[in-house]
Amino acid sequence: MNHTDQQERAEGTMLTGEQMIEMYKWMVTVRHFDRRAVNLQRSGRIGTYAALEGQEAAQVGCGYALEKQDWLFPTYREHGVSMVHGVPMTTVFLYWNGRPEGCMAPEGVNVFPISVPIATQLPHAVGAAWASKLKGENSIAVGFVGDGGTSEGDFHEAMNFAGVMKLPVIIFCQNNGYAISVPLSKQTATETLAEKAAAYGVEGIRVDGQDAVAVHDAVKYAADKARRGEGPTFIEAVTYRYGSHTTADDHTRYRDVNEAEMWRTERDPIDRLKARILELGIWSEEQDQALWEEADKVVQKSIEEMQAMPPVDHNRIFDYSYAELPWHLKEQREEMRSLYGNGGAK
Amino acid sequence: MNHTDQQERAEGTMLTGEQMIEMYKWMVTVRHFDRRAVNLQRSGRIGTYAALEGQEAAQVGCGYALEKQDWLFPTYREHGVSMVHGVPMTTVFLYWNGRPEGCMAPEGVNVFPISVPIATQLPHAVGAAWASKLKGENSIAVGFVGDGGTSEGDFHEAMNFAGVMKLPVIIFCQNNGYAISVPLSKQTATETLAEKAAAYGVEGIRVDGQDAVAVHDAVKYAADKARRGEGPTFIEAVTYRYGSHTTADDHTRYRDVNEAEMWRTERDPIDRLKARILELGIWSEEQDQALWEEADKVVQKSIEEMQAMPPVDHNRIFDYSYAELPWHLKEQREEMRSLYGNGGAK
Amino acid sequence: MAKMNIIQAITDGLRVALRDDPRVIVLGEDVGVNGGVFRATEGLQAEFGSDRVVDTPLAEAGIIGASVGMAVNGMRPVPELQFFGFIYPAVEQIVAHVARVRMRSQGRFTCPMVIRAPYGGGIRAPELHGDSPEAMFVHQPGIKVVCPSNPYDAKGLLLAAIDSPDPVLFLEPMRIYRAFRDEVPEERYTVEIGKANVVKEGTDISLYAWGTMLRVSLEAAKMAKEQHGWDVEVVDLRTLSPLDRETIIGSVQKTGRAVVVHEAPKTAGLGAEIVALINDEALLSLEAPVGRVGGYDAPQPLFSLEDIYAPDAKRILHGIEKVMNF
Amino acid sequence: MAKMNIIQAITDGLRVALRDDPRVIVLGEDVGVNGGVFRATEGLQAEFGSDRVVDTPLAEAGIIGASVGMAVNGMRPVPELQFFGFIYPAVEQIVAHVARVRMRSQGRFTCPMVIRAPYGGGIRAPELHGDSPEAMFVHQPGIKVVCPSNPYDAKGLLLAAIDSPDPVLFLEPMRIYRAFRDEVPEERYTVEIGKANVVKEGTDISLYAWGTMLRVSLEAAKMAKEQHGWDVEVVDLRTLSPLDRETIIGSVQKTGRAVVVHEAPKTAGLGAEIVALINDEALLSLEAPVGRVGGYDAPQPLFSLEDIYAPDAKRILHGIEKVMNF
Ligand SMILES: Cc1ncc(C[n+]2csc(CCOP(=O)(O)OP(=O)(O)O)c2C)c(N)n1
Ligand SMILES: Cc1ncc(C[n+]2csc(CCOP(=O)(O)OP(=O)(O)O)c2C)c(N)n1
Ligand SMILES: [Mg+2]
Ligand SMILES: [Mg+2]
Repeated sequence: MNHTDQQERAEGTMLTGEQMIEMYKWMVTVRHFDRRAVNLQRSGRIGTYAALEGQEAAQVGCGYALEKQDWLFPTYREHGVSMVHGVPMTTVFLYWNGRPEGCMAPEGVNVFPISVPIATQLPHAVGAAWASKLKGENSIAVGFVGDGGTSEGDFHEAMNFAGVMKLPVIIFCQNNGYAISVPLSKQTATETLAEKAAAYGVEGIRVDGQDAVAVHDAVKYAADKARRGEGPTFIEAVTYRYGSHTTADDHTRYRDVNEAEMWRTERDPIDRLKARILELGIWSEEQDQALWEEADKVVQKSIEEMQAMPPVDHNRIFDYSYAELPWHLKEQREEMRSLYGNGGAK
Repeated sequence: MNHTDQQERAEGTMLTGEQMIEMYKWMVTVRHFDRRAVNLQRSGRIGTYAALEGQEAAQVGCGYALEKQDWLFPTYREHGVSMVHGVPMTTVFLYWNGRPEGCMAPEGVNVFPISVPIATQLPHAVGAAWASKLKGENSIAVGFVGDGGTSEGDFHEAMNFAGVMKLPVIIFCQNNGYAISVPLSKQTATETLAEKAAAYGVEGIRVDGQDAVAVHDAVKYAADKARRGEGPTFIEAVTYRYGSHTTADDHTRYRDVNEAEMWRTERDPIDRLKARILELGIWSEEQDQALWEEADKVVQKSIEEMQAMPPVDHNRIFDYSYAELPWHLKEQREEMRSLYGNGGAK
Repeated sequence: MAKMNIIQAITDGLRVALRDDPRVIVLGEDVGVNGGVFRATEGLQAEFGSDRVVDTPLAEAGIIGASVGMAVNGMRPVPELQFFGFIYPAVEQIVAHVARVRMRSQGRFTCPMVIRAPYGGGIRAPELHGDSPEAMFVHQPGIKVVCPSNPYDAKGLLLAAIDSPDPVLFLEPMRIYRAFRDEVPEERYTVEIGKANVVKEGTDISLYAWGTMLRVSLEAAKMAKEQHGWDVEVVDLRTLSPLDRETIIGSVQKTGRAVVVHEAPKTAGLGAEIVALINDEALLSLEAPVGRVGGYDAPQPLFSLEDIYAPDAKRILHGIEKVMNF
Repeated sequence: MAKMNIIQAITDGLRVALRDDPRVIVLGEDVGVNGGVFRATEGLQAEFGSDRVVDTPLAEAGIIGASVGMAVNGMRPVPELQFFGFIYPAVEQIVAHVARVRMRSQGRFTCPMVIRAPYGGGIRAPELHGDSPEAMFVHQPGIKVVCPSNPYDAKGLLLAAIDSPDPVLFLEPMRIYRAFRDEVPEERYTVEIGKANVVKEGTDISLYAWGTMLRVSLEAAKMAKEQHGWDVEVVDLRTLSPLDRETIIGSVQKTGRAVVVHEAPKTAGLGAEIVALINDEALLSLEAPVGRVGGYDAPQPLFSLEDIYAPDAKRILHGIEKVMNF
């Protein structure tokens, strides 16, 4: 129990070379998506966007270790892991375009709508895992949180429930060192976040979040353990976001630019995995260039899909408030239609 | 840092024999108070009451280690520590009699009104300590919580703030093994509560809560440390409540009666301190008998004081809602007076 | 048919739900071994096992949040909050999540769950045990709020709530948990959510109440008859959200006068919404301003003052008199 | 006098408070180095030091709870909640403690503090950033609620709030943080809490609004004049709790008709209380039901729908027309 060091535990990896390549492809796609999203925001075609650049290994490594039936409870930054788990890229774009369709994972893809209020979805992950356990299903749940989110009461209550009930859940924390402008040192008096797990009788693992393989292996270990009925795991993936918290702030106000530069040049997760697969002789620079071009096409196609969407259907404000609309909502919907039309409703 | 064992740390005690006797006297008084309160509830003369019998050492030991200027943020069970800190017994009786006067500590006695919602007053203790620090005052703050209360989000947020800001605060936890009917094993997956402190970079101390001297020394150590500016301490005092959670429940529904019996006969805090002072030759059976008689008088006098109170002043509903009553409250107060009179208002 | 009080009817309703639907799970502080602090879950853990009737850690946000996850993943959780006044730590979970799962996911996920909470003052409990913040939840779209005033409705509304595809806040009038018994069918039945009940017909003035205040209102109605010869119509709202407009408006259209009664502070309480609804729909029927008899706009006091704080028959009668003598 | 927008007026108010009163401490998420996500606290940490302008951990209950302890122990904390929609985790602290310290301790302790929160929708932010749960806090006795609609009131109300011996919830209309500038005195001044402001006199109908909705209401008033020749009186409530009865009732007594506008869902919103207040005090003056133009009774949607969700001038005009044509 408690605060094992991932590097010590696993020599090598559970992954095949092919799998590493697949992860690598995801990471490149996610990075490309992310950069395009930032640009779309700059040109006013989507709203405020939370970039993840720098955190691709943490997200893809995590998503790649999960099974189709598993449940995800993401924050606003989990585009990477959500896409790996089956949320279409266009859905993600739609979310940041303020479209309600952006909250809908496809049928069969168990990804909960993004939770904006920090840490509040962690108890949901715990509850979903609890339900899986009660139903005797083979699915586990993963709740996402940032370093800042560990200060919230909901983090505590979720971790404690998970520990007491020994549930098949992973609380996956991307420690990128900052909660908007607040550095970790003002967030907690502990050195690491993984050590907090002990307070709940939960195993805590700290992993290099820039190493996709290490992240994958940690999550796979935790997932297998959860599926065996051996309870929850807290994983701290140490990472960094290269840019600002979202497109609405300016990280140079509160971070040393050299720090970001250091991470980008010395600890880039894509460079790192690329070096590994090149070294293994299973990847080439030609393939790499083709991959970036392919990613560009994929993202471009998705953007076009987003832009080709009909105008938002105004009725969506009402139609899912309740299973059946009560009288006052029916009347308000009528009034809305008479004033503003139906938007893009068919 | 972290989870030191009090017994190992201190040989002997910081207390003089005289001080031990003073503590002992408090414990006897508190126990007597408690038993009378339970009886008063049974005969319908006060409302639901939360008995503390069994926890006298934890409470008196704690209260005795504090200074006059210190701040207390008690729960519904802290009658013992509150009285030691200067809240008149009659005030405590009035609280359980549902009287608003029961929430008022005398001027100069920094005891916050009892907080019924669990753990919610712990952030207050943190804030009060923060204010003391900012003002450069020599006072510290103590927040109280039970074993069950450690599961609440507010416990977490308070501990974390205390750790990050290195505040002169003690979070004093009486682990009596149960939160109403829920045993510790269903409350947390950890063995102890003290070990949770590490998750906040806070020193955690586990102490035998039946040993008033040990409790005192632990609290004194933490208080001195806090006053020196060396930050917060979490103290787990392992104790037991002999009776039910309050007079409204029946502990035999959820606890083994033998367990309570064992604590009562083998780990009674009053027996224990008595044995110690008898052994030291500074106390006699005659003194002991006189003490119980004296306690009886003190409590009896206080009960009479409570009963001699004029009927409750109805205006108290309104008069402290705001510094100055807004119009609607003035009107409502008028209406109340016209319907029900003024109660015991002068 | 068996005679049951409200608490027994609730226990019976929970038993039926646990028996008929394997997705139902009861959870909360002290609901298991102890059977709840009011004995609402008495015997259920023994009957259905500790997987289905679960003692949780002391953490309201955790209880409600975990219930959200369970509901989304196919269960029908019935969490208990020990008292309505302890719902505050769970407000975030309820208003940001429970009420919004269906909307946020545009129907992809749903959150059918029933949050039970003993509600209202009057049992000489310590502070916050007697708070009545129902207006908070009536204001929040996406969650329904019901409150029975008698054993029959208690079981019927509870089963309707557990069957409901929407989340429901189920408020239990604790002051009258054991006040009286009624005939309650032993089999499954439901009382429709969204329907008020005219419990006493009358022609002079409409009295709207729910939960504990219903019987106090009936008492005031009786006094109004005796002292003034006024014939008071008493409407038990039963569902606080969504309101039963038809019944509420129908009554005041008939009587031309109305008073709303609740324990919560008057300002911005549910009474204000009912006044506003009458303003919207029946202003021209009104012969006098609609009266509101609420708790005072001061925090719920310690119990020596709670009888003066909450409306009693005398104060309700006074409210009726003001409207009748307008 | 300087020209300032609302955000500058708030920063200026905070600066004056920090300068004049050593007990004042500003705390919250990102308020220090970063100067707040809206730059409301820009430059204050540099000027007053990190002991007085403090970046806290990410924990709303902790922030408000710690502020309670500070206030009780002699400070004047001014905590910031990053958005009003993130107040939910702190509801327990606010309604059970902040609002009740004075009452619970019967005056022995007080809790003077000002909780600041950017409020309302309209900035294309993600979910919950645009929630408007003010009614929750108006319903809670013991805490005052204010909301300026212009730079002058912003600074004046903020300084009055910080001076107030009672806790105050200070709502900042973020959509118009930078929408316009007004003359704002550089020295200390206060705007009295509890006083509404008739910003445009009129004779045909009274429009009650606050914060962001004030200017939208003025626009609707202009349209009403242009399109129908109606002379609309527009009242800026400024203080939401306690309400300024005199001004509210005075206006409707004059005009005989009224509409309340807010962004929050209509049902059980603050509009209901204003309708009820008018019912209480001016029913006989009414020539038509008081209209309510609110957000819809559905959760605040993602931003592609927020312009349709919140009242705009067109919808307010529609509300005015319904009342005028009654
Ligand atoms: C309850 C709540 N409070 C405040 C916010 C505003 N907010 C959004 S992101 C953020 C910082 C989160 O930091 P962290 O948890 O480290 O995650 P990161 O953004 O770094 O991934 C804050 C304060 C929020 N969304 N929810
Ligand atoms: C927020 C909140 N939830 C629930 C309750 C009801 N309640 C009162 S005491 C109690 C158990 C507390 O147990 P513990 O913290 O161990 O303290 P103890 O009573 O044993 O001293 C509960 C659940 C409450 N007072 N506050
Ligand atoms: Mg972070
Ligand atoms: Mg306990």
